[in-house]
Amino acid sequence: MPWTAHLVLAAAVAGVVAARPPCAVAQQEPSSIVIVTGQQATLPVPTLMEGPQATLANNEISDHLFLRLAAIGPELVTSGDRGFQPQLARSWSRRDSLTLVFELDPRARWHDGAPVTARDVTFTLKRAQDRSIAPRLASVTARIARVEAEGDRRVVFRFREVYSEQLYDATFHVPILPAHLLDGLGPSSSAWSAFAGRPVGSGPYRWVRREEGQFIELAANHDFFLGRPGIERVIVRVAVSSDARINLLLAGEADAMDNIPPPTTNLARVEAAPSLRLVPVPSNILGYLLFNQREPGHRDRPHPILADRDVRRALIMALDRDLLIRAVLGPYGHVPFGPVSSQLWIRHGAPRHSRQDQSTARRLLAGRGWVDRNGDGIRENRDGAPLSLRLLVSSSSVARGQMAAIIQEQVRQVGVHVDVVRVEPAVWIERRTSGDFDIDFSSANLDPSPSGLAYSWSCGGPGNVGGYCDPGADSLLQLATASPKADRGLWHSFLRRVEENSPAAFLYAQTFVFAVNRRFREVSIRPVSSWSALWRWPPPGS
Amino acid sequence: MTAWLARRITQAVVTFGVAVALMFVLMRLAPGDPLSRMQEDRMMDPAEIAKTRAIFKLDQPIHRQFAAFVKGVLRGDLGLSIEHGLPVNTLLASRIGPTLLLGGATILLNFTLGLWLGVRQAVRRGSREDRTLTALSLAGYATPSFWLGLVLAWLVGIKLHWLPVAGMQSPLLAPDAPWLARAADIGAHLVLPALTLSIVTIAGTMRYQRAALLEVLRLPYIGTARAKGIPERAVIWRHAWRNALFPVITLFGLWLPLLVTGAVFVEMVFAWPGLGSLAAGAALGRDYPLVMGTALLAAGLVVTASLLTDVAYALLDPRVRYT
Amino acid sequence: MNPVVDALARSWRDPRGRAGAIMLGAIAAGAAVGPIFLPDPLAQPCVLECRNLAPSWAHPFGTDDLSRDILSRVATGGRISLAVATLAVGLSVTLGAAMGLVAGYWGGTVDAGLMRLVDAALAIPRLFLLLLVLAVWDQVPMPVLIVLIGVTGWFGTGRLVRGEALRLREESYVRAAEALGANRRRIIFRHLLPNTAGPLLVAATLGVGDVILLEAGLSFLGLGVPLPTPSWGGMILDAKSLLFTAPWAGIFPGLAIVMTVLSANLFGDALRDAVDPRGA
Amino acid sequence: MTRVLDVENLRVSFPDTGKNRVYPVDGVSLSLDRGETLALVGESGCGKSLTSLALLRLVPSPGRIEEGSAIRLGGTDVLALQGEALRKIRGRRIGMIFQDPMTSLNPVFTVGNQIAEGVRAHFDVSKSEAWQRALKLLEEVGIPDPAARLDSYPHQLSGGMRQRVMIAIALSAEPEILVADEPTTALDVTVQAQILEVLDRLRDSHGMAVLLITHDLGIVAGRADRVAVMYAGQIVEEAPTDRLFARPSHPYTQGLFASVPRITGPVGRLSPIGGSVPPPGAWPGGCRFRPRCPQAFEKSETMPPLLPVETDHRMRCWLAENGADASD
Repeated sequence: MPWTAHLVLAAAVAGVVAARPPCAVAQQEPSSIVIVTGQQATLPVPTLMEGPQATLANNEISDHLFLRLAAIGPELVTSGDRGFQPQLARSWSRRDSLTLVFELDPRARWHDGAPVTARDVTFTLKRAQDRSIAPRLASVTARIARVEAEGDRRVVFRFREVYSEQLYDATFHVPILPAHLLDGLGPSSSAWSAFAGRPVGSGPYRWVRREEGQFIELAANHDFFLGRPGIERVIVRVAVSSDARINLLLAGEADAMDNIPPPTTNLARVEAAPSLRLVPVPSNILGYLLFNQREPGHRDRPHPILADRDVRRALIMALDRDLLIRAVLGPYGHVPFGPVSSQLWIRHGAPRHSRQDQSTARRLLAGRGWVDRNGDGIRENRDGAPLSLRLLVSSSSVARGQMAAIIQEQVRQVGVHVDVVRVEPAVWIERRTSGDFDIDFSSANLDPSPSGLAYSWSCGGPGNVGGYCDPGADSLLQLATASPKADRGLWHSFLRRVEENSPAAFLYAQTFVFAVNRRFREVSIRPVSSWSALWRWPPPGS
Repeated sequence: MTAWLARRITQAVVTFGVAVALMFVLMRLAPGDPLSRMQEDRMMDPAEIAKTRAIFKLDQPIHRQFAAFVKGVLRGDLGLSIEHGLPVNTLLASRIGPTLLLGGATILLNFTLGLWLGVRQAVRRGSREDRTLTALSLAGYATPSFWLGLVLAWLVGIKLHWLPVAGMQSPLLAPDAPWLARAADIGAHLVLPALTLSIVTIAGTMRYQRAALLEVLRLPYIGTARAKGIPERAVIWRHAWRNALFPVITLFGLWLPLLVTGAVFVEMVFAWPGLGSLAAGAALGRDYPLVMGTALLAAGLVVTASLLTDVAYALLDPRVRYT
Repeated sequence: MNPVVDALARSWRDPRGRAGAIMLGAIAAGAAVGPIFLPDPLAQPCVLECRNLAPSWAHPFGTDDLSRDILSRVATGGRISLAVATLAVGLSVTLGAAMGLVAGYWGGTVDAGLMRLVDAALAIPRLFLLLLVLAVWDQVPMPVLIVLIGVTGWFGTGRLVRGEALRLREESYVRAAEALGANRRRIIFRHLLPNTAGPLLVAATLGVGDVILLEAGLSFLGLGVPLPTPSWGGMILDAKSLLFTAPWAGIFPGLAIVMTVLSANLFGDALRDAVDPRGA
Repeated sequence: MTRVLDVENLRVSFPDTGKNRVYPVDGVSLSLDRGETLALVGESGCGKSLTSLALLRLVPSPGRIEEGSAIRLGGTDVLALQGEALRKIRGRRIGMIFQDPMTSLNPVFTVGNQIAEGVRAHFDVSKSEAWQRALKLLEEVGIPDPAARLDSYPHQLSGGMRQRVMIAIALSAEPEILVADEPTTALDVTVQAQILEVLDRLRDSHGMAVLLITHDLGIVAGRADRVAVMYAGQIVEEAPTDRLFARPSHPYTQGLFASVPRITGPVGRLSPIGGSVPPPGAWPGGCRFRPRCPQAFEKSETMPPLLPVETDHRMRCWLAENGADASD
């Protein structure tokens, strides 16, 4: 029993020394890339990415493995038939305003060698439109009436109505699955687990392995019909904490990282590393303060303070949104006009946002009877009730937390008291959806299509939790959506109408900042599906 | 002894059951919904919400859910994680190894070094060494683990390039690499997280060991041992330390579970694929099946640790009665 | 003389005790009086131009990433952190000692019952317990926060004390006292309590740091001290991303915690010697 | 007669408040011949236990033995020893029995283990041989069924049995001197007699010198060859036992005798000494017994040296100068 102290120390020291690897720094082979990301891809298989699995991480892995009929072009225009690039479909044409015909590329092959056929497309769309399998896909493809194969290489899509985003709906939502491997499996998702564990696609990369909680490894598909990928191995590494991700990047254990999150100090660290290059990429993130126009707890009553448009406007005027962005996002974000992310094609040509104007804000508030009557610096109404509001913030975001502190201080300067209520994400969502807030610090992940705006900004929109309703704006929205061409002017008049009504203070449209090791010379990162062009990158050093 | 052990094990099982039931209720009482995590970034269609609810039986009353859960547990099936879409069994199985590895390494480091230093401090009580060690260990203790982890990762990983900064294995190392190379790789990844956890927890071990040994060193039988002429080292380690081990055994029992679910920050900072961060994520996302799975595992560990503590007492202290 | 006064007086005579007491007193006084003379801890005088400033005469501890003065934040945060920590630790140590002594000394069903309770409570990760509280309170009032931390914090101490009591009740002097017919209260207070003072004081002094850091974790969940009131734990958490650009934003509240823990420990050590009946 | 132990001017100090130090043992000199029994008598707190600990250099920290003290074991200067050499004298040259058998045995080791450990610390013997000796020692100290007792834990034994085990431990390395610090205080009267009987027997059979430390004059008579009385860190009177019992000379010694109930003497009231031994920091200047002494006079305000009363009989009291002792 008397094991001596020295022995113990010796053992501890020996352990530490032995644990040192023969070569500590990752030995990087020339044609591999390690991408570090924050979320684990769990089920990167089209039509299975439903409900909880509809994550960005799943989408990004899926986009390496599976191809669509066509991809959105660099302009990100979702309306009309022009802005798209061929993928599985070599070309497409219209029979009439309700019918689209796709010609499949005869060179397209699955990873197991089988050719991609029209049957694969009809099989996939059938699954996607089945509400019991994929309710999300079914609802976004609801306007597709029929999908039929004409021979092995031709697919015909019939639509229920005439609208501008037919091609977008036919191609964007569902990458194509191999029918010959899946047809016999039945619809239940558990029968799919073998396939999900080793998915077979038609994309530039094929599946190699997954280490649960650590990484996924993909290898180049040498027979890829659009060209052989330059980089042999793609490893997508998971680190939930952004600190760990940045460390991996700085230590050279990862070559690339998506979206370096605010605060700006993170960016500064990466920028200072000589081996790394920052790549700004437009994002679909929109941050805004949503004003509740209904009283919390009593959805049938107007909000005692915020139902007043002038008060909402005054609050927006009180904010210096440019400062907010510079302080928290640095150069990587701008103040949007209306609910428009930096990825949405309708942002081009939109009017400029209004600037901070504290005197107008004060005048507006005073005009509505909000005056500081007791000298405490906070305004009161005629009954002496203070102009005090609760700002609901999710504790999961550092950036929003910081902005909330600045906002609190900025509105205090015009005599408005704001309590920041920081709650954990699950609680935040529950409060938000049940309308239990005065002001909600929302952060939305918008669709690349502006038609999604109806979800939150139309009277009956399922995501309209603030009780904003303007029939005039709704009809403008309908007009813009139905137009067969990409018509920015129509969209802009809708946005102007929204800004006028001020249902929210639109704070920032974020630009993501990716970091890539400089040994990769030619780098192109696509918005919407960041790494989908990775296969075109030349190998490093070439 | 056998009867005592049997009774003690029965108690353990009861405790386990109570804890699990309690957690089930707690989790359901907490506000928030398992679907909220997904809605955070993305607007969900009502049909999609309804379907997901049905899949995970969230639309049923709580007692039904509990019954289904218990039935599943008895069959050894913990259900499907809502967020990960994988069976909870699979998730736990993939995380338990890394967790035990990190926890084991930390406990080993903590207890070997902590006990040894605590004894040194007690023996040299009041010396400059004692004071310095106290100050250092408390400084380590009061340092937030994520802070220390980040500094260590920066210094050792980024500046010096001695050790990897995060993860458990290098993804570039082929899975069919020689056994030794893979072990060395994992070992290298283990050093920083284990060191961080040890530094922030070692003060506890040292302080308890020091206090306990000081208590014992004043007892007359230490005088007897010295007067016998046995070497001082034997006096300390054989006579005093054996008796000063009891509070430390309790501490050990308390830490075992803590190292399983309590290492959240360190696991995050070092991207260690352990249970702590899995459990935290599950609780925050209200991923009920996964929460219950990790809770089951944690409760099992606590109960086992407590059992082992009692057995260790009984084995080490001849005076404890088996009643 | 009153034994408490006596013990305090004796620890004051001990240089360690005096150093600890002076340091604790200085920290507490700084927290109590400091904010009166310091700038507003919430003011953001110039968000872009004077954030993350290194320590200087104008800002002895520098400024944080919203240009707020860190010295005033540390002082103001100290009020909250110290109050929460001392009260919560006091509560949990008292509870732990009481439960541990009762369980360890009575033994039998009382012990079994209490220990099962402790096991069950310890088996539930604290995070889950705290989530429950979210269900009940919207914005947690400070006294509730304190009670909450105290009540969820005694299990470990209880187990520790119970282990000691279990061992001590076999000691001859306790048995002798029992044989002499001393009643249970006397045995517990005269014989068991003083002899568990060592581990108890360790638990208490370490607990202070624990609670301050726990409070940081709670802020992260939206459960901690309501914003924008600064607290040491919350400041450290916020300063995480500034570690390499403006380290002072975390170092100073961190130092405050270390100093508090250290001085509490010094004082605790001296106090332990002072109350030890076997002391010289 | 061979001198086995010589202690000269032993001073042990402890830090007090500030930089001051106190001297609970303050200039003690004593000696011990082979086979001789010396009783060191005094109230608790007078420094007698500390004196015995000092013999083995076991003064607890932060106490220390002051410069100028001397302890010689035969030819060995104990105060010059370090490390291994110091360890070699503990148990081997001087065996020690402590006061409280309840707490002086390690609760987590068996009796056999604790005795054999003492054997193996000093003799190069195998484990089984050490256990054989342990068994023999248990027999010698009169423990019934010693073979079974080897595997007992201390808490399974009675107080008397434990004290016998303590004696066995003290004798395990066959020391030439046995220091017994209040060996019977914690025991009840019938057991006391048995333990003393064991001690006497072993002293005679092993030819050891014994330093018997006690507050109980009753056990000194007929057992010790000489008696030294200690008060407040000093020896105040020293004489052969019969002479001291016949003529206790120092007022303190007289007080001690007066507080012992005697069967032989006239039945009268016990007259205990008023007050108690003051703590080391509070000793008065001059004769330290002065505040409690019924016979104190002016000269008592200076410290008296040990003055001869008669041959081999000395005391630390100015009354000795008068040639007359206080009993007259």
